[in-house]
Amino acid sequence: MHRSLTRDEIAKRVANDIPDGAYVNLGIGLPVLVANFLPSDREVVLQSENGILGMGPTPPENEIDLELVNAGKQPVTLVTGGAYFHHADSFAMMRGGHLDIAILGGFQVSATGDLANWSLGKPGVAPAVGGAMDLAVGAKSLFIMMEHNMKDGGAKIVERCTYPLTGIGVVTRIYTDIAVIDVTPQGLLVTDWVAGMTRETLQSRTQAKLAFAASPRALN
Amino acid sequence: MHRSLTRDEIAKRVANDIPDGAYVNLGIGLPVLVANFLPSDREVVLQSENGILGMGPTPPENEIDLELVNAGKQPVTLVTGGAYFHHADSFAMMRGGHLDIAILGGFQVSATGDLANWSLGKPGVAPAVGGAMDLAVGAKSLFIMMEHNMKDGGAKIVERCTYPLTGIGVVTRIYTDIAVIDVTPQGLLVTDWVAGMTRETLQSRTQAKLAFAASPRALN
Amino acid sequence: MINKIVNSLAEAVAGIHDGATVLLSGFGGAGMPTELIHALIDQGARELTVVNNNAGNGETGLAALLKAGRVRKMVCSFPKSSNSYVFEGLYREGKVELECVPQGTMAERMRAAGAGLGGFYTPTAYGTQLAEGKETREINGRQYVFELPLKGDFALVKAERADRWGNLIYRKAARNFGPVMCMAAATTIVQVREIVELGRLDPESIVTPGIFVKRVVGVATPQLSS
Amino acid sequence: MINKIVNSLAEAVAGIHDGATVLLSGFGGAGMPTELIHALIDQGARELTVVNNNAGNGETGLAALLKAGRVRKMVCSFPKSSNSYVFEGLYREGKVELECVPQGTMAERMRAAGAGLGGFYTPTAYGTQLAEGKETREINGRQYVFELPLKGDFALVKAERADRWGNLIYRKAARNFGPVMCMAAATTIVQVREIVELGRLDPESIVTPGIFVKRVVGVATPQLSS
Repeated sequence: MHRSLTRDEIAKRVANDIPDGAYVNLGIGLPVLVANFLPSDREVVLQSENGILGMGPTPPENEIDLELVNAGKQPVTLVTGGAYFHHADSFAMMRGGHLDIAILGGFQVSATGDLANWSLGKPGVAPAVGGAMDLAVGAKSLFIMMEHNMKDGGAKIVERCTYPLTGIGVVTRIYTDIAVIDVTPQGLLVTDWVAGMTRETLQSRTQAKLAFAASPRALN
Repeated sequence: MHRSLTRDEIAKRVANDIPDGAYVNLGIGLPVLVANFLPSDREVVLQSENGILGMGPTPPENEIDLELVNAGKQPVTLVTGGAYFHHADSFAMMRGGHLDIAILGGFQVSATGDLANWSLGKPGVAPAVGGAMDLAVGAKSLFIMMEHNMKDGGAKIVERCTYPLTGIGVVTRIYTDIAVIDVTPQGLLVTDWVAGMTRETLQSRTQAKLAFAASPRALN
Repeated sequence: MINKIVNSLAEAVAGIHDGATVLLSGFGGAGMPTELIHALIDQGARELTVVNNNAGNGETGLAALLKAGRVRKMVCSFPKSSNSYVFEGLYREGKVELECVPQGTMAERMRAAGAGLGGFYTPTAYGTQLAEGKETREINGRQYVFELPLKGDFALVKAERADRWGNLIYRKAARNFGPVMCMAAATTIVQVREIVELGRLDPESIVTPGIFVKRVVGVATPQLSS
Repeated sequence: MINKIVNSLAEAVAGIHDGATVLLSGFGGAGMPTELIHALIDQGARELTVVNNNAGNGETGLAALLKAGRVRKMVCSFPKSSNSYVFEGLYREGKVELECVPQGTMAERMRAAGAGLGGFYTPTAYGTQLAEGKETREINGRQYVFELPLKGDFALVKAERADRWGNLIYRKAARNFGPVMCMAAATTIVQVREIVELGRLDPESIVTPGIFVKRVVGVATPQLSS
């Protein structure tokens, strides 16, 4: 038997992989949790697409400022050393490869690192992409955080995405509740997995073909 | 007999044609003189390509700041209400049509408003264009200030430019020491000329064909 | 004398014509020019193309403009929010058109308009639905999508402080789309919390130089809409 | 902890390789990183492509780098000044190559590199010698020239004040090419008059956020060269 990581545990693991001094953008949803687990001995600078570098935590209720919000329009703060800038500069930062890491949620990731995370392709629903496509192509590394499987058990790590794409060949690494998987030129490589899981089980929950590192680390 | 305007008199005439509130870029050379004659009851905002809006006059010797210079690298000042910005923003301002008037010197202007003012096309001389081509295409109106003729008497207002072009069809109006000439879709139209000059004399000093306004004003 | 200060919101939005493309600053609530939008509703222009990152929330500001039936088309990156039911209803009924543009491409298209460029190649959206039918090009081994400038007839922008020349500074993350929209519109109209004497804004810190601004109106205590 | 401050000019310019493209800030003397250029001469890198608005003056700074024979190619808009005889001599003798780029196109090409764009269309230089051999295109009835991004391996930039995160402010018209060059280079190296504690620069007034800067070195009383 194996257990699955909670959302907070996934976030903690991702946070541990972010090096001191990194410039990072955290997408809406699951990625936002990463901010709560950044090791206190590292300086990690968070960027927000709406023109903030050095985004800090949620303020106490009495210090909320509705002109200082994050990409999800939630109140945030500015850390010492932070700066404000306009949207064209903000997306130049993203698109121009200046961010070390972008962390996004995902609906599907393909064996070649394609990402689908912005639309379920339902007819009649207005398309809404926000900054996802800019982040996907721009950051030096793109980490995807997501549940390994859909609620009905279906695979989210697939040979080819069936949902509308966000970007082609953009994903660097996938963090799920049961594994950490690198996207390599040779395909998907499992580097970490939860204790007690067999390769067969992990593969059976993954549509794309997996390779396994010589000695995968325990994910916990 | 007629007399010719001095350089200062040309500058004064141009200055009088700049309306209150205009945003203006003055090129190196003759155009710089215009700043000395702007009527004191008008607010005209001067732009300098190196990132200044609201450029003021030369400072007294003891207030010279070598980090506050104009396009010709001469010391200038900043007027109340002025602002600094970087080069990409400065040329966005120029190229994007935000300047009301650019005033440049000229080697040649053609009947269709082509301008040659950056190179004599001498072999072996390093080409040097600066911001002339950006200004030529960008400003809402482009005024050219120049002597009507070359030192040897040759025409500078020509059917087709023979010197390397700065821009095609960009000139709005030409100010010389003997005439003011509009570039119109129908060709060159003399609106002002110095007293005592005949149409024949003006045409003889001009290679391109001239038309004359019904009642040209006196230029003085 | 240059004086871009106008005395009323009505004067500020005068002349916006039916069919105009209107750029609206703001990202969610931060930077939304609520009072200018309400003045535009009163002014009556119809068949507008409106550019904003989102498509309104609740029933004030942009949502009110949509509800009043003045918008023919929205250009935005994310027409969804907690309460964007006004837009969603109109969209479902086919009463408003939507052009969904990736957020960075939207900002860059407006910058290109303001900077006098004819268009540019961006890697964003290559190979996705949002680039369908668009020209693509390989440059130095990478794939790009061709994008055209996005120019406004008018921009309605919220800033923090202005002088009579129209120099602007913003406040915190309310800056967002303001500076590029000021550049990208033929007529830029700005509401500010405070109007100060010429010379009071630090020339090193002015974010939008007055050349990009046509009219300024003071709204000391703006209402929040998003 | 992020600390981009280095203790010497030699450390600042370490690693600049032969054949590198080096962006140099400055417009004439204003904003020229004289001390970084002299450190680069001492460092010894050769066969450089150097991007600067001008091509040196007198025999210090960029002119000294040229005179030392380290520059294979200059990219600039205006390689003429009152005393640009070093460059002119090398150019006549065919010892240095020149790419003359209209000033706004030069700034925009670096911005495009910094912003991750593949290229853009500009109306500047259409129909002129400087657009010969370049792709052109008519867009909405106007003629444009296609331009590629101009990326630096390194940028040497002069600013006024920095903190340990590399946030920068500039001074007056010495700002000029600094902000775009910081964006456009893989490794941006900045000399500043003053290094201040983190938090001392106003977040509303920071012109170059630290993300665009790799190394900062203090030079309290810089020498003027152009």
